[in-house]
Amino acid sequence: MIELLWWVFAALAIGGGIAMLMSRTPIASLLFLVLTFFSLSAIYVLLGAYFIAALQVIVYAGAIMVLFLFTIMLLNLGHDYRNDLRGAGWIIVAFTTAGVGAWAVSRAFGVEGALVDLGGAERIDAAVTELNAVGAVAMPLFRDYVVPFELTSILLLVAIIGAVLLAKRRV
Amino acid sequence: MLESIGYPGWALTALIVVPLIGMVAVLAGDEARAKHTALGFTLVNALLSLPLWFGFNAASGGMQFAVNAPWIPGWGIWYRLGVDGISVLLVLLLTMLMPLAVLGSYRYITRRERAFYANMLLLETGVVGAFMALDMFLFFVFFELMLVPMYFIIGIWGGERRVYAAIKFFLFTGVGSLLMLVGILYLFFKHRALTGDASFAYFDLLRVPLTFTEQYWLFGGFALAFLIKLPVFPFHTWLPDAHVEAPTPGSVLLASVLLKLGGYGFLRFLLPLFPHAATHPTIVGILMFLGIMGIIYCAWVAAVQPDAKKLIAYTSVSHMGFVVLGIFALTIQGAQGAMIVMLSHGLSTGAMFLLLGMLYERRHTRLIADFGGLAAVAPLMATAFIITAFASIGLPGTSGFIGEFLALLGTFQTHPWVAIIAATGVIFAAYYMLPMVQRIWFNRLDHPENERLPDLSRREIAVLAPLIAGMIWMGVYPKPFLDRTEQTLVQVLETVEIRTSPGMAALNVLPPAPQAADPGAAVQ
Amino acid sequence: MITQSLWLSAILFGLGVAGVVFRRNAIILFMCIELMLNAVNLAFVAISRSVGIDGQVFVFFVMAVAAAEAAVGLAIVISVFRHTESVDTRDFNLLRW
Amino acid sequence: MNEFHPTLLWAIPLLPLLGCLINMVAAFGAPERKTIPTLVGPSVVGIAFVIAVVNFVGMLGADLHAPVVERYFQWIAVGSLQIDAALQLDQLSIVMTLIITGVGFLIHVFSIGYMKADPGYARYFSYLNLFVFFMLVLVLGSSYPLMFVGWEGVGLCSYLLIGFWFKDREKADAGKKAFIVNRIGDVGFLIAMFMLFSNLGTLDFIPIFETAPATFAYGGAVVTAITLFFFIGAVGKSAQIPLYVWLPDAMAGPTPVSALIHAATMVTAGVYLVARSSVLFALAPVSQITVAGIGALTALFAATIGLVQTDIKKVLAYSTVSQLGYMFIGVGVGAFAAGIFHLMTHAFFKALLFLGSGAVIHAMHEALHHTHSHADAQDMRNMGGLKKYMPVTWVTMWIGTLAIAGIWPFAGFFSKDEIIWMAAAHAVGPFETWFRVVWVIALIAALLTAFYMTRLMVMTFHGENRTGERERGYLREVPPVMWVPLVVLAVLSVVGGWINVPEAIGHMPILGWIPHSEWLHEWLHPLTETADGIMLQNAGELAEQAPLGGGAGMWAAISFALATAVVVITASTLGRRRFLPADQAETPTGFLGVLYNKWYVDEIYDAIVVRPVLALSRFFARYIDRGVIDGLANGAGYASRAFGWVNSRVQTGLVNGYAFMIVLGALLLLAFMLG
Repeated sequence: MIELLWWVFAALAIGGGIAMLMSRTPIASLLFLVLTFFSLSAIYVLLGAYFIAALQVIVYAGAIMVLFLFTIMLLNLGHDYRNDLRGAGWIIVAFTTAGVGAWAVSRAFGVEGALVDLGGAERIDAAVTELNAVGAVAMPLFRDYVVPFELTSILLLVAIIGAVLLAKRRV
Repeated sequence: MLESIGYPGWALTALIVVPLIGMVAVLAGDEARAKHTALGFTLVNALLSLPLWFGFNAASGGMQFAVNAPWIPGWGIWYRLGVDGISVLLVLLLTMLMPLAVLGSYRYITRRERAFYANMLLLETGVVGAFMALDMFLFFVFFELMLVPMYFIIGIWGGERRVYAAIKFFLFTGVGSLLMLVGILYLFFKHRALTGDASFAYFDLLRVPLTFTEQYWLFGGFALAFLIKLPVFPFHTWLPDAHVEAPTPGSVLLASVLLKLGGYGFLRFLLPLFPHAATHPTIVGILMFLGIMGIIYCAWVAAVQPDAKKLIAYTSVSHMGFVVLGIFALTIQGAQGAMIVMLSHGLSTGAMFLLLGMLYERRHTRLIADFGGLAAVAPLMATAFIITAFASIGLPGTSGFIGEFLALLGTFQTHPWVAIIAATGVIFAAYYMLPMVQRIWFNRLDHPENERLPDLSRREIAVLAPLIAGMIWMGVYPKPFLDRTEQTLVQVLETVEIRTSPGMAALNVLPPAPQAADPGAAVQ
Repeated sequence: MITQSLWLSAILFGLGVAGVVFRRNAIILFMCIELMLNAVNLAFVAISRSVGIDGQVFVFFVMAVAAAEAAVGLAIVISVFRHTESVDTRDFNLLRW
Repeated sequence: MNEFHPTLLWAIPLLPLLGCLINMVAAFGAPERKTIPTLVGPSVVGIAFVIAVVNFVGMLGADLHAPVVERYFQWIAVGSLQIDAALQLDQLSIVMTLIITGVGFLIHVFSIGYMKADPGYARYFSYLNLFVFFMLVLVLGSSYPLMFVGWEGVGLCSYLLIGFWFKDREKADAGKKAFIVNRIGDVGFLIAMFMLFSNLGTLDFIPIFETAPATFAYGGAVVTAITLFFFIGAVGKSAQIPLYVWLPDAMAGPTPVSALIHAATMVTAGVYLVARSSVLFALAPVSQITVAGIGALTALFAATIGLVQTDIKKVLAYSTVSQLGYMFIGVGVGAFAAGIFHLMTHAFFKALLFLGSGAVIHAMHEALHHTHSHADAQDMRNMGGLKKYMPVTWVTMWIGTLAIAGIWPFAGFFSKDEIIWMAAAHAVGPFETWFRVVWVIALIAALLTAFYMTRLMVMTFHGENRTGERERGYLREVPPVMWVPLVVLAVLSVVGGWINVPEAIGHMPILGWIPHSEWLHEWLHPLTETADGIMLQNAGELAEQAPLGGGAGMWAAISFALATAVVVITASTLGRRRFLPADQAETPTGFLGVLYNKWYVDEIYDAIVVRPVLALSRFFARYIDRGVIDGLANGAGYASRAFGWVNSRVQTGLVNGYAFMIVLGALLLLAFMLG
């Protein structure tokens, strides 16, 4: 059952991705991307990463995509656009290259001994049952990764200031 | 007396450092006083260099006043300075000319004076350093260092096409020195491979044994740098442009001193480092041919230039042809002649550019056709010009004759036909110089704006008098000059002879270190 | 399922790459970049099934960086749009040659 | 006999140099004041002359065989090349010194009057003194390089003095031409010195002449080349074919300058050079016949041009060229003393003639100046009948004319006749026939000389005056400061030849009134004996008889008779003819036109030398230098720019392109890592 669901959502993610690439209007692209993100969120659930799945929906599909949407609307790009797809040759080249790349990357995973089961799944499931979904991520985050966490907050602060400055008409 | 104040120890360093301090002082001071500050510092440097003339031991051909201090010892790069017969007079020529060049630019330079004089002083540092450096790396640093101020002097204070000229100057000399750098590095690594010592010292690299093939390639790299610098036909075309566009003091220093680095490089590096290549008949033949072409072809080209400064620029190439002949004749007369030609050219062409600059300040034109009959209104200037012109074309009794005579005489010993052809350059010298003299100073005064041309001012007399005195001194009593260079040149020629002798043909051993007659000259 | 997820991650990443190569709309380019980031996230999550919870922590960081990147990137797009009245990369040629 | 020590030898050249410097200061300080130049200019030369006489007397009293060399300092010392600043006093240089300072002094005095009104008075004396200095260095220098100093130095002074009135373009041009043509010769001189040094290792006179006979084979290639190169120098300086063209133009200078530089002293430097190098020339018979041949050709050729010239100074200029040709015949045939003898007498009578013409021009100029006429003051067609107005000049110039025409007992008779005879006598050795031709040409040219000089006198002083009605009233004799030198020179032109009367003439009836005295020969003997010995040994004894038979005395009488006849016939025929003033006269046509235009030599040189060189220079400057060489340099610049442009196309500026590159790069890396 889980296996089947995985396949369904994987197909949806890939289909959404392709549709995003081939859509002519940015709004359509955006919506297809949201579809992909939701599908990924579902896959995260299937993989037992419940907190990440929630974040995926809230941050990506919610916040970031809305930001994109605002931008598109702000710039009034919904209509009157000019075709931005490069020629068919380029599309083929791009897909081929990307395909070769994807194949090569996944070949790397397929190498003998590249993936060793270190019992991660059991430990995660145990942590989730013990600390619930949020706590399982929060525990290492605030214990082992507290410095990067704080740096991330500074990064976000800088990004906010930068975005404001850049988007302002006159500095 | 000199020893009591430790002069030999700090003299050469002072010559390099004083202009640098002067540069800082000029930049820190205010605009109006910049020229006086610069003059002061160049005068101090001239005074500091005077003991080099009196204290120089003419009987020794080795390095004197030598200085050794580690700089980047890990790579064998030391701060090694010293002067010998090849460099001492060129250093003196520069230090003596600097105050005159600065004084000569008092009225010419009216914009951004601080920057200008700072560049001039930096240029002095670079050239003095290049003449005195005994470390190949140090030499290269100074060799390149002087390009920068010269580039700015031409590019900022030059004439209409100054940017073109400045870039052309920079690129030509840059290309040459690039190959030289490759050559220096090759020598360095070969030396390190053979001895295990990292050293850029001139006297160490001098002992690197080279196969014939290596010599030819390295000779080519070094020679190109100096042929361009000198310049020799057909690498000369940067010179007329640079001279025409450069401001007077720039032209003076360019012609008088910078070009001499070419001749200096031949004597200091090409002959001792690559004796086989430098004596190979084909290579010598090519160089001689280029020298002759420079002498005759450039004299012809000079003769039809409408621009007086360009004309003089071409005559520089013509004069430098004699330097090439003299040096590659490999006779002592030839080498001495080449030295005197360089010194004499420094004086006469320097004076010539100063005079043309004075004309330009008065009339704001360099075209010969805009003058005529000026001798009637400016007799002193005319006299100075004519004396300079005749010194330039080698009239006996002036410095030019001694140089050309010796260079040709020396060439005749080994290459009679070359000397015979080159001697016709004497005719063509008159052919380019006299018409210009006539069209500027003689004939009817037919441009009304020339009628009120002022004669030389006291400052201008002060600039020209030492130069003219120098030309006549060197022509009437050249012995002090010849004496100071003789021993070193004899040693250079002996080195070439020894190293090309059949006994030295087996090149797999380090030849003995050249004898340094002066104990201070011993390297480390 | 880990291996399949890695496969999926590679495919999604490839799609992102392809989009960056052949789309010229700056905003869509950004979306493709987001897609590539998500592909990586997926890989992290998949590997966390084998290694442990740290993979998920990394995903958290990636999301934060992606948010910052999207904010700054879109701000740049807006300011460029002001100059060129376009989000087409063909019109961003001020520094060309 | 007592030991000889030179007295104040260094002062002889240095005094004029001092005068030059004083006059130069005066010229800049107070150009309008004339006192200092008037006092200093002539007197320094005069004092130098006195010192020279003192030394001469000392030499007469001493049994001087070897030259005396005074060394002052090392001039050029490089390796084995050792050249000292040293003066050499010997029989030849003292004769030259006496001529230079003596004649020079008279000309300086004459100049006081001639240049009186010129604004460049002080400058003029400064140049003139400088010239005397260099000329003295030329003759007194003890080595070839030192001689070369004087050699080029006098060229410089000649340049400055020809172009003295530099505002006039033609005059400045003439000066330039003189210098450049001279430099062609100087190259020969230089090369000869190089060859000498290469072969003998020294450039000092004494060692050269000592070692040369042993080092060089008689008629060898090396010595022939050396002497021929020296002769090129002499040809330039002494205005022989083919380099004579500058001398007629040099008449643009002030007339006393023409007298001093372009007649009496500088132009004879070439003769001095050959005489000084007598040992070398004696070793090279090919060079000897070349010298004599060129001399003979020049003597004839210049005389033909002189026949029809109308400018008084031009006639004298061509006459000078022609007479220099005689001197070269003399030194060329090996009669070095005869060459020097003619050099000396020529200095007297040609200086006299030039100064006389200067007096005439001066008077004409004054007269024309008064009436603001623009007629040519130098054109003989505007003269005529001047003897009435300028008696002293007239008499003295006739003396000069008779001297140059070779009339007994004037100086020129003895010197010229000796040269002609020597050409005949030397018709021995390998070039016997050629020497005979030289002899014949010399005879013909002598007759032409008599003709054109008589024509000059007739046109200038005799017949009707053609100056113009109003101008005539202002014609008068020049002041004493100008005619006194003329008289002195006239006396010298008479007696100057008597110091060297050959035996053949000295014993003849009538002509023998002047006693036989071969003083100059004997005086110069120490210098010429080596050369004489070489020639005697290799070429054989001198001939006793002329090629057509007859001895020296007979041919002297014949040439005297012929010359006299030419003078008399010319004077009487031309005296009756009426000349037209210059503005009414027609220019000659036909062959006379060719002569009048100087055989078109200047035009030919212009077409085959000057213009091609200029055109080639322009071609080089415009096309080769700017085009090819600079084009290559600029081309390299353009090429690198083009290369850069091509490469810049890769930088599309499209983000996608860069992204694609990144992807490709990443793939390559991946491929590399996966192996």
